Parts: sequence; structure tokens; C-alpha cells
Amino acid sequence: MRARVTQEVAEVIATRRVGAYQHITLVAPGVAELARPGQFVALGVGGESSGTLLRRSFSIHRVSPSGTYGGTVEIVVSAVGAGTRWIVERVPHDTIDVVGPLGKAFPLPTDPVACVLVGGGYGSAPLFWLAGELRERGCHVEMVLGAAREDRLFGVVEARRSCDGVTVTTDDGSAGQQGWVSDVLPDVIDRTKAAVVYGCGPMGMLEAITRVAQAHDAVAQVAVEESMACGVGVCMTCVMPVVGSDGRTRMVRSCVEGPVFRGDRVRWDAFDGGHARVPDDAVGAPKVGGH
Amino acid sequence: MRARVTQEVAEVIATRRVGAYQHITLVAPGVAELARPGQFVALGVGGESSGTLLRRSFSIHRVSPSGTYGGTVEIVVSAVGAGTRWIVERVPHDTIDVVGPLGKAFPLPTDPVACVLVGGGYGSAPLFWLAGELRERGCHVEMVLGAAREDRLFGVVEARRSCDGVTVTTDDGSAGQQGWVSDVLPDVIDRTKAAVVYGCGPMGMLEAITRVAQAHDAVAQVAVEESMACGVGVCMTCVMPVVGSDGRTRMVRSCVEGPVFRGDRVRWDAFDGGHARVPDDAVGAPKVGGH
Amino acid sequence: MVDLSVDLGGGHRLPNPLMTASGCAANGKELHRFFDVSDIGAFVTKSVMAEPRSGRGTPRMAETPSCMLNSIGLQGPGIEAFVDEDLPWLQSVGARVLPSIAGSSSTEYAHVAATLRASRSFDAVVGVEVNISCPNVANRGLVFACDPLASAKVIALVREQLPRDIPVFAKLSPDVTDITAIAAACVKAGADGLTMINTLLGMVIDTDRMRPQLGGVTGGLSGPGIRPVAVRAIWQVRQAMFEGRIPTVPIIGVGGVRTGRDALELVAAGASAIQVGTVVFNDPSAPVRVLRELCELLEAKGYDRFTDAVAVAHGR
Amino acid sequence: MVDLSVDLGGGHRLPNPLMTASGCAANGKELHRFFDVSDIGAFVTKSVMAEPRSGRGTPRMAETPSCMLNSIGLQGPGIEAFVDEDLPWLQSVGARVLPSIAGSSSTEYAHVAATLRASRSFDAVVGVEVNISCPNVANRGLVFACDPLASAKVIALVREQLPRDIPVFAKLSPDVTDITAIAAACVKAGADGLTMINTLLGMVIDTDRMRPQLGGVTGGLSGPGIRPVAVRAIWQVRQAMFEGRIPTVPIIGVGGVRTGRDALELVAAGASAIQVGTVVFNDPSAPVRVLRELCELLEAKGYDRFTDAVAVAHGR
Ligand SMILES: Cc1cc2nc3c(=O)[nH]c(=O)nc-3n(C[C@H](O)[C@H](O)[C@H](O)COP(=O)(O)OP(=O)(O)OC[C@H]3O[C@@H](n4cnc5c(N)ncnc54)[C@H](O)[C@@H]3O)c2cc1C
Ligand SMILES: Cc1cc2nc3c(=O)[nH]c(=O)nc-3n(C[C@H](O)[C@H](O)[C@H](O)COP(=O)(O)OP(=O)(O)OC[C@H]3O[C@@H](n4cnc5c(N)ncnc54)[C@H](O)[C@@H]3O)c2cc1C
Ligand SMILES: Cc1cc2nc3c(=O)[nH]c(=O)nc-3n(C[C@H](O)[C@H](O)[C@H](O)COP(=O)(O)O)c2cc1C
Ligand SMILES: Cc1cc2nc3c(=O)[nH]c(=O)nc-3n(C[C@H](O)[C@H](O)[C@H](O)COP(=O)(O)O)c2cc1C
Ligand code: FES
Ligand code: FES
Repeated sequence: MRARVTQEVAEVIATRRVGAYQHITLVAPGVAELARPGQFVALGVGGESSGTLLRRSFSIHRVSPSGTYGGTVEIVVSAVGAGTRWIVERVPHDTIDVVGPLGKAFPLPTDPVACVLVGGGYGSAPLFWLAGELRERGCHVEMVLGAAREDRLFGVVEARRSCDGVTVTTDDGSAGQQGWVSDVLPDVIDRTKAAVVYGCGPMGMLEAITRVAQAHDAVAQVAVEESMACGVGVCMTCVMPVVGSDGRTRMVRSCVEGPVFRGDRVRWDAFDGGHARVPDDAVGAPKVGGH
Repeated sequence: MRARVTQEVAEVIATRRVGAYQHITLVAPGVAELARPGQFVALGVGGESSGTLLRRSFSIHRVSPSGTYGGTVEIVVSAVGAGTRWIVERVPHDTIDVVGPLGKAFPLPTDPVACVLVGGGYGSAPLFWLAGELRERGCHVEMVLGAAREDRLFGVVEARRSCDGVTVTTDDGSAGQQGWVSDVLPDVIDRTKAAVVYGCGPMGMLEAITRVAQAHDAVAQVAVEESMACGVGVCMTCVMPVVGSDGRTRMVRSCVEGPVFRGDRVRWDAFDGGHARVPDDAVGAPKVGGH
Repeated sequence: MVDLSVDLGGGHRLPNPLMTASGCAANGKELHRFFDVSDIGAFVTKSVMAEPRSGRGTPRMAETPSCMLNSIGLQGPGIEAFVDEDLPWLQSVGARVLPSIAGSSSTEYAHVAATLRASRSFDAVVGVEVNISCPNVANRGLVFACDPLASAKVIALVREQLPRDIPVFAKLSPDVTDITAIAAACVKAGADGLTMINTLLGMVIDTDRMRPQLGGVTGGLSGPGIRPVAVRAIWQVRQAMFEGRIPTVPIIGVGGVRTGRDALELVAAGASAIQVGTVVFNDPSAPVRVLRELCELLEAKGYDRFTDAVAVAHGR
Repeated sequence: MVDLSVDLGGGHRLPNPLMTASGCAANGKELHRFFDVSDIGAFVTKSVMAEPRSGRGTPRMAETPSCMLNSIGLQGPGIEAFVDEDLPWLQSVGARVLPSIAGSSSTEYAHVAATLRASRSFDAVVGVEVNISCPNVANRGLVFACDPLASAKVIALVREQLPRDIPVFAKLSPDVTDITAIAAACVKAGADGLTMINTLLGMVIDTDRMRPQLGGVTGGLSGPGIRPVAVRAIWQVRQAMFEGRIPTVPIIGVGGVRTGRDALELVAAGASAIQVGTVVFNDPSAPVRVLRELCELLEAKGYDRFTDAVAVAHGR
């Protein structure tokens, strides 16, 4: 059986600016009840006469399964294009059509091992909830937050509250240490003897996290962000080359088999400037001279 | 020289329900300054990601060339489809893109003759402003307002205030006299000895007004409502067969040569169930066997 | 209550005319989380070829106004896995299945059809849709659907592999000068029905990188924006049937259906069944919603039977 | 400042590549109320035929998602009135004019071209666009643009009527199986450039009345929704030029351009000039706005000359 999913017309009950992002709270009791950290929601854009057909995906920042308004779902949105601009312009009492929860959640360790959670930009959004669950299981949890500049960091204060240690990096040094998360990650893993590194952020960062984790004998679990037409597993647009348990590479759907993948399973060698090739050794790859 | 026109992003400063309609006030100083009764505005629908390309046209109900907010333009909207639904959902401080004033205004008599103004449904919207201008010129002005039911009448109270006489009809008798405006019009014309009958409303009503006016030696000036893609005279979608001063019929653009036409110039015989044929005697009409 | 049932051939009476569109619904499991896939008239599966295929590299999609562009490259498990896993699952939940088959050569199509026919869950099959919008390796990659002869050959070979009571639907491409010529060739070759339309060939440039946005350079355009092209294609072919230029066979309409009103547009133009494709990405339960809306519309208009509305716009 | 100028042939250097699209801008007076029509590279007029034409009955349009459908039926004053009134007016305001001509037979096209050439304001003309998407009475109404031979004949006859320094642009229809074949035929017949694309054939059913919504039954689909088809057509033809299958001539891109970004898409695919059509109905000053946006984009990307961006997406 696949995980349960629901579709609901959610009311916006709060929306506020946080640095470069918009933190939005939606009343979506169905989603709130079912979701686990690492899953995402897909939001419809525009009203009845919208020319924007495809939903926009957002990691679930937090859920509150019940409350004054019923269960709520929170997301953190960076307005980069027309779809996200429409979403951040919603005001309280506006409604947004939500499908979720979607995708696989972060797998949790069975033992109380140390974990490092690495978030790039708004990629930190799903990590606080994850941190809470890990600490409940007795894990030592540290967080590394990185971004281009200070206003693109999300949740530094909350990180300090909810984790056992926080390291911040910015490309321009406007907050924390100047540099990339991958510069500080080796030390954090070594110091905490982390067994798992969780990552969420841009592809390049996830690849670097995977590399560092591998070099330091930790498992990387990364949440990817691929362009998705449907988000529910029916269109095959969100695929990426991933090695299966049988050792063979397949183009797998990141919306249902991801967005969380074990970092060492992702064929990072196939990614290049926004494109992902089908590796020649992938199952069903085009043969020379056609199929 | 053609009449001047402007395009502006107008702020909604007031919007309220009036019977079955929404009465909306827009800050549009450019339009307000240039407009004359009978002209219309064309409003953009939806935001940045709207799939609705074409503007929606509305008669100008009233303008206030200056005021607290700058000049305002008022319209009365009946929500019938996706575009008008979007417009009536706008709340104060939302903006709407407005082009106007468009089309020809109602021609005013040079002498202080008696006039009857006939409005069907929201078709009465532009008539109060016209009534004021006519009375300023010393005309005796009576109004006939008709609609299917009471909530589809617009401006009965205002009519009583701004005219020398008001007759109301509804199809179901829920207000005024049961029946059509054309039932009461002959008496009103005869009683007032009206020289001009102005009409605005559905096509069938305008044809009836024209017929009655002609039979009672009055000139009919009717404002039509054709489906318009551009509203500014460039697309040729809004045409209808009209007899010119040379006695020849042409397919003329109702957005620039109308929306106000002399009723006896319109080729009512060409209209049938939402379609308008090109009369065989029209200039450039298709000949048998092609052009 | 409007009688929504429809018979598209072979005596398989479908409870209603709503279907998924090939490639827009995967093979059932995913949408079954949103609605019961046996509630719609038939479930159309992703076009399947002989062997497993990885499909193309990414990006595979671009969003465009009221549309989208895709170049999936027929990713799929191959016909063996399809008949071993997907078809039995669909049968287990009671779905009526219209498998879509594809190939790079007419013999590949025939092989896929034969494998399907020999499979243990073939009872669930109510017809076969032949996706002829595939590049023909024997003809420099020109798609079959652009050539009446190549189309006819594929249809004739597929028809041979399948029992008579399984209607074969040829799925046509709108990217041709005269779609009635292709339709006529397919029907003459044995097609029991036609599905119209497949995507339009389109392209998007990524203006940040100043290069084609899709890994596959060109792609297929679909969604509400193309609906007028679908309506026109259905109208033209149905008109040719009325005029006797093509034998009358049922048409399955597809292209940009978002609402019951949209579905009715295709029906009035001549479609006897309706597929909902891209709009599923917007609303995963669109097929059942469109069905409900269509039913309400027919009821409001006083129709007793869905089939009475088919092609009514002709000759008005 | 980016150098926006472009030479489309005949030594007529246009100050910039932005144009109106035929039939979406009337003949200038109306839009001159919104912007100075001499500010854009060239003004393309409504296709004009030999005689005055009433056009079709109404409704002549239907709105569709991100698009519209029209069947105007080439309403117009005829070439005599055009050269007596419209062309002199355009000349008087300093516009560079690209008249669009049409006909029901190749001789009608030639007659229209000859009348244009003999007219007193011919100096304002910087080229002639030949709208070959007209029904050919000699061939059961099949549009010229769907047949390479018929297209070539029209172009050859028109080319003969006009001085060498007046480039002739053949405006192609996307409704063909292989647009490069039509392009090749037109260039071989003497076309100095190509305009792509005209509208797609489409149809809308009025579901209230259950009959075709347009008086003319079918109509032309235009607007942002068709942009991917325009980009693809431009790309394919430009690719054929790179591969030497068609002699290289300038392409004027048209189809769904709403913003400077959209224009750049067509340019990167191979267009040397851009027309803005349907979007004018949404925003009457769109041609100058798109020009400004395009200029800003080119500047941000570091281009010195507009022409350097033409066709850059090829081979990346
Ligand atoms: C699983 C997942 C989780 C995500 N979580 C978040 C989050 O928590 N906060 C947040 O701000 N953003 C998140 N994103 C990215 C977000 O979905 C995109 O920024 C958004 O889709 C852009 O839409 P747009 O209309 O503003 O941009 P446009 O560029 O106009 O979009 C055009 C098309 O490209 C797609 N697209 C563009 N950028 C991305 C992207 N980065 N990832 C995927 N598709 C993209 C859009 O969905 C759309 O189909 C997530 C994406 C995925 C797949
Ligand atoms: C000169 C003029 C003045 C008008 N004045 C008013 C007014 O004061 N108040 C008011 O409520 N309405 C007025 N209308 C009608 C109004 O423009 C339409 O009701 C509106 O365009 C419908 O848009 P929609 O999206 O809600 O409906 P839809 O039916 O979804 O629209 C589909 C398409 O048909 C066109 N259309 C539909 N109905 C009409 C119609 N009656 N007239 C013209 N085009 C139509 C639309 O513009 C659109 O392009 C006027 C129309 C014209 C031409
Ligand atoms: C992502 C995607 C994948 C598709 N895959 C197939 C396919 O495998 N076989 C096929 O015949 N059609 C395929 N199609 C075409 C659809 O079945 C349908 O014909 C087309 O999209 C038009 O309908 P729509 O506008 O409702 O989507 C695909 C369409 C999309 C959007
Ligand atoms: C209302 C209307 C009328 C048109 N008339 C003509 C015409 O007379 N001649 C012509 O070559 N193209 C005509 N076209 C096609 C446009 O010039 C253009 O090629 C097409 O609309 C695609 O561009 P767009 O999407 O920017 O509108 C017309 C288009 C519309 C919408
Ligand atoms: S987004 Fe459609 S399959 Fe993943
Ligand atoms: S609406 Fe375009 S010419 Fe009148």
C-alpha cells in the first residue's frame, strides 16, 4: 500500500515575511494528520482562470495536527517566479488548493545515533521538525545552515532552540562563518561522530554533502528538488538516475520514490548545468543507433 | 482625430452589492477626465499568470473627474462568467488594468426636446449620467427601466431622483408593471412627445425600442453589446451590419463606430439567435460561388 | 438519471465515457489513491513498448501558458513487466483497461500486441489504443502518424494479433496537413476507432541559458490551450464520416479537457468517449470530477442518454 | 545601449526588430492613440485583397485558455482604398510599412502586389508580407500554405511585381506535416524571408447552443498558448538553413509573444524580427512594451547587438 494522500482547499490563516522568505500557515487537517518530516505538499496556483496548470511543491516545514482552526501545515516559500509570487501574495482567509502529503519522509535511525542536519537556504524548512523527532529518539542533533547571505538563512534562532549545536555559513560572511556548508561539515561530523547526515538544499550542495558524508563514514539522506509536473507519480517528468538495491541504475521518480534519497545512490555524475543525462548503464538506456 | 484614450492601473476604492449587480468605483483619473456618457471601459482580467487574455467591457456608469482619490470611474457589473466573477471579487485596494474611455458617446440633441431613456437590466447604468446632461440642456427626461425580476433592476431610486418621470417593468411583475419596456414605451413617448429615445440593454430590447420609436416618430439611439476581443478597433471581431449615410450596409466595428448607433441604421434583420449574418447587399459581401 | 453507458466496439459496454489519457495516469496505482479507478469508463495505460526504456534525460518538461511541454521518451517497464504486474493489478481492482501500445517498427507493435493478447489478465482489456506518434526507425525517425501508409501498416499488423472482440483504436497526431487522410488510412487498415489528439510538437527556449529547455529539444504540447485543435480535428474527421469519406467508427476525444463543459465540447464535435490528460496533473481526481460535471450538464440539458449528445453540433 | 537595428533585406535598415502582426493592429490609426507607430521597426497591416470584403458573419471570436479563436474572413477595404488612404496615412506619421497581401488566386496576389507597387506612398514600404494562408479557389479551397507548389506559384508571381529592393516575406501556416518543405518551396520561388507562424486551425463549440461558436465554424487559434508551436517551427526551419537544406533568409517570428522574454525565445530559436499579435488586444501598447523589455533583457545579458542573439540556441 502506498502512503495515504489527500486533496483539500486550505485557508491561509497566517503569512509573514522571514528574511527573504514567506512563512505561510494553511488550515489543512487532512495533510497535517498524515504528514511526516521530509514530505511535501503541491499547491495549485491562480484561480479559476489561471493559465498556470501545474502545482508548485513545497517541503512541509511543520504540522500541528489539531488546534483552534483544525490541523495546520506550514511552508516556507521563496518567491522566484510567477507561481511562487502568486502564493506569497495570498492574504489570510484566501484559499489555496493543496495536495499532500507527498513523497517519502526522511528515514529515522533505529538507534540513538548522532545526526547532522544540513539546510541550504529555505532547505532548512523541513529540518526542525525532523530534529525534534530525532531528539525524541535520543539522538544528538546538530544543524548546519548555509545560504548566500544572511537574509537567505532560514530558522537560525529556531535551530539554536531545537538542536544540540548549530553552525552557520554564508557565502559573503554576512552571518556565521564565510564559506559553504561543505567547508564546516567535516569537522561537525568528526566532532559529533555522526552516523547520518540529512540534507536539503540545492543539488550541488547535496552532492557535496554526500561526498563529505561518505568520506567520514556517515550515511547521507538528501531531499532533492526536481522540476515536477504532477507530484503524484503519474507523469514521469521528475525522474533522476538512482542506483537500486540490485546495483542497477534507473530513472526513478523523485516525487514518489523521493524526494529523500540515500546520497550514495544518486548518480551525481549524470547531472550537468540543470540537465541530467540518462547514464549509459541505466536500465533501458538508449542504445547506440536507437533502442 | 480620434477621441483620446488612456490606459491606467486603477485601484478599486469601493465595491458594493446592488441587487444582482456589483457597483465598483475605480480610481482612474485619465479615463474620468476624458469620458462622456455612453462610452465604455475595457478591464483586464486576472493577474500575471492569467489565462484570460481578452479584456471585458463595461459601460461607464458615472465619472467624478476629481475627488479625494483623484478622478474616479464607476461601473456596474453583472457576474455571468469567469471574467466578471474575477472582477466582482476584487476588494478595495486591489488594482485592475483599465483602458478607456472607448467608443462613441450618446449624441445629445441641440434643442431642449423631450427624451426617453430606456434601460434593460444593468443597461441602465450609463443612463443616469446621460439624464443629468440632458436635463442640464433643458430636456424633459423620463426613464423606463425593465428587467426580468426586481433584483435585476438597477438604479430605480436614482432614476426617480434624476428624471422627470420613471416607469418600471419586470417580466414577473416583482416590481413595477408586469411586462416588457416595449409595452409601456409607446405611451411614454406619446405622453412626453419625446423626440429621442435612448436605449441600452439586450439586443432584442434595442430592436424593439427602435421599432416603437420609429412608429412614434422618435429617433432611437441605442448602445449595443457585441462580443469584443480588443475594444480599441484593431481586431474586427465586434462588427455588425449598419447602414451608412450613403445608404449602403457595412460590417462596422461596434467598439469604435459604436457602441451607440442610430437604431434605424442597424440591420436588425441580420441578427438571429446570437449570430449576425452579412446581408447580401452589404459592401464586399460574399458573392455566390465565393468572392 | 442520464444513461452514461457507451459501447465502443466488441460488445464491451463501458459504464461511462470517461477515461484517463495515456501517459498522464501511469498505470493506475498512483491515481487509485485519489479515486477508484474502476469508477471511470476505462483506464488508459502509459504507452508500452517491447523492452524496458529509460526515457530521455531531464528536464523533461516546461510549463507554458495554459499548457505544458513534455519529452518523456516513452519511459516504461516493457510489455513483459506490464502484463506481469500492471495489468493484473488493474484487473484486481476491477478496472476496464485500454492498454496503449507503441513501437519503433511495425513488427514491434505487433509483438507488443501479441504479448498482451497472450497475457493472463487479458480479460480486463476492453480495447487497445495504438500510439502511432512514435518515430519510425525505418523511415529516418519520421513518426508513423505523419504518414498514411506507415500508419496503416502498424494498424493492420496490430489488428491481426488481437481477437475480433477487442477494438483497436488508432491514436492520431494533429501535426499533419490533413488529419482525415490519416484517419481514413487507419480505418481502412482495420482500426475500429480513433483517438484524437496526441500532443502538438512544440518547443521552449530556456532564456536564462539560451538553449532548448527540454533535454529532448522538442516536446509534446498538451493541456487546455490545445483544446480548440482537438475539437477541430474531431469535427473534421466526424464530418468526413458523415460525408461517407471515412467509414463511421467511434472517436475517443482527448486534448485539453479540464471541465465537464470542455468534455461536452468534444462530445458535441463527435467524440463518443473522453480522456482527461494533463489536467490530472492539476487535479488528480479530474477524471471523476469531469464525469460528474458532464453528467450534471447532460441532465440540465434534458438528455436521457449520453450517446444522444455525440456529434450533435454537426448540421446545426 | 544595445544596437537594436536589423536589416531584413533590400537595404532597409529597421531601427529595431519589433513589429505588429497582420490583422492584430488594423492599419495604424487606432494604435497610434497608444504609441507612436513609427517607434517600432515596422508596421504590418491587415492582409488586403483586391476588392473590398465584408468578412464573415458573427460571432467572429471565441476566447480559449491563454488563446483566442478568430474567423474574421479578411474583412477589408480592398487594395485601392488601402493605397489611397491607409498607406499614405502610415507614411504621413513616418511609419515603415510591411503591407500584408492576400488573394484567392495567384493572379489576385499579383494584382494586389502590382497595385501596391504603383501607389504614391510606396516609399513607405520596406517589404511585403504574403499571407498564403488563404483558401485557393482553384483547389477546392485548400489553403495555399498547405501545398508547396501553390505557395511557390504565389510567391514567384508576387516577386515579379515588386522591385528587387523590396523583400518579399512568405507567411507560413503551422498546420502542415513538414513546415520546412513549404519554407524551402517559398525560398526557392523567390521569397527573401519567411514569417512564422500564422494561426493554428481550431474550433470551439458553444455548449449552450450545442453548435459551433464561430459563424465561420472553424477559426484561427492565436495567443500565448501557441508560442511553443511558433518556437518549434522557427527552430526547425532555421535548423534546415544551418544544414543547408534551405538557403539562409531572415525569419520574422510571430506567435504568442507577450513579453520581452517571449520575444527572446523566438529570437534565440532563429527569428530576426518579432511581431506581436493577439497580445495587443490585452495591452494596446504591447509592441513598444515588448521592445523595451527585450532591450533590457539583451542589455542584462551583455549583448551589444540584437543580431548577435538571433539563433543562438542552436548548437548549445
Ligand atoms: C519536493 C520539493 C520541495 C520544495 N520545497 C520548497 C520549499 O520548501 N520552499 C520553496 O520556496 N521552494 C521549494 N521548492 C521549489 C519550488 O517548488 C519552486 O521554487 C517553484 O515550483 C517555482 O515556481 P515558480 O512559478 O515561482 O517559478 P517558475 O520558474 O516560473 O516555474 C516554472 C516551472 O518550473 C518549476 N520549477 C521552477 N523552479 C523549481 C525548483 N526549484 N524545483 C522544482 N520545480 C521548479 C515550477 O514548478 C514550474 O513548473 C520545492 C520543490 C520540490 C520539487
Ligand atoms: C460596450 C459594452 C458594454 C458593456 N457594459 C456592461 C456593463 O455595464 N455591465 C455588465 O455587467 N456587462 C457589460 N457588458 C457585458 C460584459 O462585457 C460581459 O458580460 C463580459 O464580457 C462577460 O465576461 P465573462 O468572462 O464574465 O463571461 P464569459 O461568457 O466567460 O466570456 C467569454 C467571452 O465572451 C465575451 N462576452 C460574454 N458575454 C458578453 C456580452 N454580453 N457582451 C460582450 N461580450 C461578451 C467576453 O468578453 C469574453 O470574451 C458590456 C459589453 C460591451 C461590449
Ligand atoms: C507527460 C505526458 C506523457 C504522455 N505520454 C503519452 C504516451 O505515452 N502515449 C500517448 O499516446 N500519449 C501520451 N501523451 C499524450 C496524452 O495522452 C494526450 O493525448 C495529450 O496530452 C492531449 O491531451 P491533454 O491535453 O488532456 O493532456 C502524454 C502526454 C503528457 C502530458
Ligand atoms: C483577429 C486576428 C486577425 C488576423 N488576421 C490576419 C491577417 O489578416 N493576415 C495574416 O497574415 N495573419 C492574420 N492573423 C494572424 C496573426 O498575424 C498572427 O500570425 C497569429 O495571430 C499568431 O500570432 P499571435 O499569437 O501573436 O497573435 C490574425 C490573427 C488574429 C488574432
Ligand atoms: S512529478 Fe509526475 S511523476 Fe513525479
Ligand atoms: S473589438 Fe476589436 S475591432 Fe472592435
